Amino acid sequence: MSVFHRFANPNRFLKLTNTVLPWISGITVLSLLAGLYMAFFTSPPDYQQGETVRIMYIHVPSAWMAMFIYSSIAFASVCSLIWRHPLADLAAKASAPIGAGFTFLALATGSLWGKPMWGAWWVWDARLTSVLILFFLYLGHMALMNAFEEQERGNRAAAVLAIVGFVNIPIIKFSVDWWNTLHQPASVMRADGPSIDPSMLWPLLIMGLAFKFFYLVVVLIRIKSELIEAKLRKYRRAVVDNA
Amino acid sequence: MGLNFHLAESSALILEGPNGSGKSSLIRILSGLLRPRLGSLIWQGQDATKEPEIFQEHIHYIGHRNAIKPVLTVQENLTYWSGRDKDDTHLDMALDQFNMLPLKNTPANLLSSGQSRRLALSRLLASKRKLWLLDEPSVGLDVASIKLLEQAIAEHRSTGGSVIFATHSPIEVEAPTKLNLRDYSPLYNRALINLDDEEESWV
Amino acid sequence: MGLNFHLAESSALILEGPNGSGKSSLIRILSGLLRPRLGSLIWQGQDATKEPEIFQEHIHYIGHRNAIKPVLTVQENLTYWSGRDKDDTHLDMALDQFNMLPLKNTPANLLSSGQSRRLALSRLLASKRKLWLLDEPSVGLDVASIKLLEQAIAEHRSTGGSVIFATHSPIEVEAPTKLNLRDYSPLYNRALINLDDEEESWV
Amino acid sequence: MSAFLNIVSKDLRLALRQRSDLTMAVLFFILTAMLFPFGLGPEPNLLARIAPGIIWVTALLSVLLSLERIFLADYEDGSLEQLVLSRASLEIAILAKVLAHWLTTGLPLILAAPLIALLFNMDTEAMTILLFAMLLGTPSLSLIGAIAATLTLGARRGGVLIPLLVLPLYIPTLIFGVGAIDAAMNSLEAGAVIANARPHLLLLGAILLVSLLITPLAGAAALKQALE
Amino acid sequence: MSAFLNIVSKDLRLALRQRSDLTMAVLFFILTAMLFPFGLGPEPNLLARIAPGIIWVTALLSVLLSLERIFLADYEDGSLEQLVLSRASLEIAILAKVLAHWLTTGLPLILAAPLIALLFNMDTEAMTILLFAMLLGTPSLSLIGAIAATLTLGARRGGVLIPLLVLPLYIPTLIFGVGAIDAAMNSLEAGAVIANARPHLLLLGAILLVSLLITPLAGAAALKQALE
Amino acid sequence: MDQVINFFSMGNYGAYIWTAYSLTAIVMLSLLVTTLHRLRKNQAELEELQHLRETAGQSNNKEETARP
Ligand code: HEM
Ligand SMILES: Nc1ncnc2c1ncn2[C@@H]1O[C@H](COP(=O)(O)OP(=O)(O)OP(=O)(O)O)[C@@H](O)[C@H]1O
Ligand SMILES: Nc1ncnc2c1ncn2[C@@H]1O[C@H](COP(=O)(O)OP(=O)(O)OP(=O)(O)O)[C@@H](O)[C@H]1O
Ligand SMILES: [Mg+2]
Ligand SMILES: [Mg+2]
Repeated sequence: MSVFHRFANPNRFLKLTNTVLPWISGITVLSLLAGLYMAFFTSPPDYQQGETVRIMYIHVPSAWMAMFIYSSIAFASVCSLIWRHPLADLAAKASAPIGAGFTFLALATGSLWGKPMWGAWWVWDARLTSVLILFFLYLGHMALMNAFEEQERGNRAAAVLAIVGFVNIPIIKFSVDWWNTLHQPASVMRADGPSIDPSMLWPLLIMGLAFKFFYLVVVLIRIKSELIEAKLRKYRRAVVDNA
Repeated sequence: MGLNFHLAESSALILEGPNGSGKSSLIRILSGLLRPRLGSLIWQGQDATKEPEIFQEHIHYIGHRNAIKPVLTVQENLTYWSGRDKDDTHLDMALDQFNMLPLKNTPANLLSSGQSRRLALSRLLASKRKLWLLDEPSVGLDVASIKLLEQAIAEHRSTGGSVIFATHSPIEVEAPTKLNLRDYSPLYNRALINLDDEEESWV
Repeated sequence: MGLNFHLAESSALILEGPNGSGKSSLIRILSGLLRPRLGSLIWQGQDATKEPEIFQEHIHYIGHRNAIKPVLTVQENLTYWSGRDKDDTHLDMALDQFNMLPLKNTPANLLSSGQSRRLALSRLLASKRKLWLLDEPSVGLDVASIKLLEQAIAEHRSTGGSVIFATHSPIEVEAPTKLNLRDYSPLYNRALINLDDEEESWV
Repeated sequence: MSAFLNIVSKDLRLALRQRSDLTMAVLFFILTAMLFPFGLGPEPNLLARIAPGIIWVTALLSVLLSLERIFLADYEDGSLEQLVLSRASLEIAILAKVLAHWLTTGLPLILAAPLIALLFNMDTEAMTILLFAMLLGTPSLSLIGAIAATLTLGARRGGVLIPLLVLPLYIPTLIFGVGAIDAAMNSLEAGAVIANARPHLLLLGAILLVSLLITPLAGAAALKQALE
Repeated sequence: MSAFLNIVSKDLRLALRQRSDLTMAVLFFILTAMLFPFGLGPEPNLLARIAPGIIWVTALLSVLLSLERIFLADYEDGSLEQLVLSRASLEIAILAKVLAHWLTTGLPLILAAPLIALLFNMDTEAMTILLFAMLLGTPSLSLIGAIAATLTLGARRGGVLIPLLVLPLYIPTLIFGVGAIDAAMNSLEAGAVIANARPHLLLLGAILLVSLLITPLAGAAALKQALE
Repeated sequence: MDQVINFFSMGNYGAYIWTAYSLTAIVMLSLLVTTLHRLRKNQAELEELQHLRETAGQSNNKEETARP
């Protein structure tokens, strides 16, 4: 409780943000450059999939981010509903569009990979389907958040939705194990350690890192922006009341 | 037995009577929303019982419900019904008369009950009609707002308009005609009970 | 600066203040429907701000809207909310107190506004709660019905009940405590504007 | 318990009084299902093959269109405030309202389903499984839909939001509902029908249990906010 | 003519203001169309085979659900009376309102159709014919629907009545709309695609012409009655 | 030159790979750009309002002391 409320102070949060932002921006740029270089020049083509394997270095991190961001939103929603913590609402609100963007990327790059590999842009298997559902959940979350005159009400409603929709995340993760699908089973994040070659694993991990820091940068800026907007709303109200 | 009345220009008719005596029903008949079972309605010499359209463009009816869309702001609500342009100064003047100008950009779902009622009333000024039909206009208004309403009615009458309203709490207007409906209602006048639905009206 | 009050048994608190001064908001906070931004609510020694459930079974709230289903009859509407059996004599007594017994089997969509309000009020008597929270209970009532309401309140207090109500028109009760909210509302008291949302309440 | 029955019976009485509520879902179901033979051509094999999917999708849409009314009227006329303040626990009240909704939409759909199944040349065994699957599945539709209905109360575009929120959540029910019937239709021996359909039916049951748990909690949270 | 444009532009502005009207039909179209693969299983051949039927039925339902609002709001707030009383001919006014309706529902549907076609593995030629067929067919849907919308104004259960009245009248459009695409998909040589689809497209055109003639007349008569 | 062409053709899968990468670039960049744009706009507006408030606040205070 007290830990939470220390960060509830928006000014403290802003100060913290301003100090870390340059650092994480730097990490993002560096890891992105390194990852791209390795993806294109040091990693070999796959013996089965040929050059198309290079799509993996953006497809898989996007898919990870899609699930990670949704989970973060669900966590923030729990905080928001139980502790009514304003920062949790802001974080959820700021994250949703980024998550939707990455989900879209996972879908689009997956399609672009699927056409040469499976011969179809789209197949209706469990993994693909559940990611599509995730995309709609993001859209619903964003729509619900903005559907009310009072921001607070939108935040709460969206929080409930995010928690209910969290059921989908394990389904995405384990769909490849529970149903037989065309899609590849997990080869990095599995209980017995990664099963892919280091020459491909490293660029993949570095790109994953880059995407995660990119998310951090954008989400922090968005929260900052939201904080200012909240202040603006209050001022505008006061101006109107003064009139 | 029947109920018979006539309304001149610039006049005010107050309908009184206990709950259920038929004030609202009479107002709805006058507005053409209900059709009388018996009796007829004459508007400027024309029989308007069957075709309420011929005078509906001259009246403005405000009933118990405020017909406010909660998702629109105060200003949008007013614009929507007045048929005027959004920037028309008439709208601001109408809001100002009922002291709603500061709330112009507030979403209507945040309004208090009295504020909603004032918004409904400010429509009267935004669309200038000859005859106002008001059903308990002062419900929920505080003392100051009732004064504003009385002012608005006085001004309306000074420009040749008329007003008919039903009310339980006093609204002061100059030289009103009063009509107590208790005696015309089967609920309160037992003599009427066997006469089957004699709710009637001539204007 | 804050608003602070305490309510004893058998007492009556009247909330006054102009439109938008926060009477309805305060009543909703007291009923637990709204949560206060600041301040707390103490019910019989327990802090009930976070868990309104612990006292909600002792209060009865009647807001601006009557919560009446138009397709059900008067009796069916009352039965539903009282949680009593259809043939319970309490229901008839409750209806009788507000002179609604003759309309028992009328579909609620035919009720006049005052009759609907009386139906809503008769719920107070059908389910016996300790604290009544009434938001403008007399809206739409004729003079006789306001008397009935005053009687009902007096009886309720004589059996140890309390009542808090907001009103613009006078309702006479014995030895009321009055609270004018004008001074606590940012809309009317400019000093409050810069204090950021200080809507508050302690019971 | 009595509060529960009280709410159910009142909602049922309301629905019976304004019968349009009762007929709308069923009528929409039947009419829409009948469009498909026109759209797909009259090949009996094709129709029988896709019948389960069509019936489920159509049932889902019919339920979807009736979701808004579960809470909207109560919200607008102030009954919801009374419900929240009444002694009955809000969770129970929500379950009661959902039950009433199911009795007035889900149940009629199940009763109408054999008619549609006949039209699509489904055989009797598949039809039995269809009925079982719907019996297990339609309550979940009402339950999940109720969450969306509470979340969108007072929203600027409530009517549009509901499909967006609800359809993604309906997909698992749809998949297993159809799966059960497909499994039944594809089993060669008569005895295997139930054995084949069973895992799907069990999953439908699991969804029902989960939504029975989640709906009251999520719904109660959402309703309280809607009134703030 | 200026009265016509006036009505069209006013209706469009209203639709844009409350965007829900605009997005509702399209969103419903996309979401519903996507339900079918879940319901029917993922066989690409089956999906491609039934794609035209699914797309047309779904489009038809989306239009159906938006019919009520063509006249209802205007009826309830009294604008319709003003319209009848205004100098503009009522027939023209009806056509203008139908055009506005088509621009806000039919056109977005056509724009969204290629996306759905892709998901169903339709090939490019069939897709072109689909777009042509929808371009000819969806205006008829709006026109025919407008008659039902005027007829049910003020009816106690207007919302329920509309599907009942309108779906039978939509069936010819549905049949020829699907027929055109089926013909295109079944033509073996590339050159024959258009030749094969042509009779169906011509029939769609004929339906459009007939409904262009009938709707203003029937609609005007119905509107005048509704206001009595 | 050949090497460059080879690189860009990606074993004939160039179209897929480059579309995937450019789509990713577009989405991520537009997320960043819209975010920064909104921040700038809000900051500017905040400064303006704060300025307004300061001047208005002073006159307001005077009014208050003048109140009976
Ligand atoms: C639209 C289509 C696709 C979607 C929605 C999709 C979705 C996903 C998701 C959500 C993950 C993360 C799984 C996890 O972390 O457990 C993933 C990983 C992966 N996907 Fe896809 N995918 C698609 C198409 C493809 C295609 C066509 C291929 C290659 C033939 C592919 C190859 C992979 C690989 C190799 C992984 C990494 C698995 C791991 O190492 O954990 N995906 N995909
Ligand atoms: N269609 C109808 N058929 C028969 N009686 C009706 C009908 N509609 C309303 N009533 C009855 O007519 C009476 C008059 O109702 P009305 O609403 O006009 O009263 P009112 O004078 O406005 O009362 P209030 O002061 O409470 O608003 C009521 O008793 C009502 O029950
Ligand atoms: N969620 C909210 N956020 C900010 N202001 C609000 C909110 N809800 C209501 N208000 C404002 O609070 C004020 C108090 O409203 P309230 O309904 O309590 O007034 P009231 O005293 O009951 O007035 P009336 O006599 O008209 O019923 C109004 O000005 C309203 O605009
Ligand atoms: Mg009345
Ligand atoms: Mg109030």
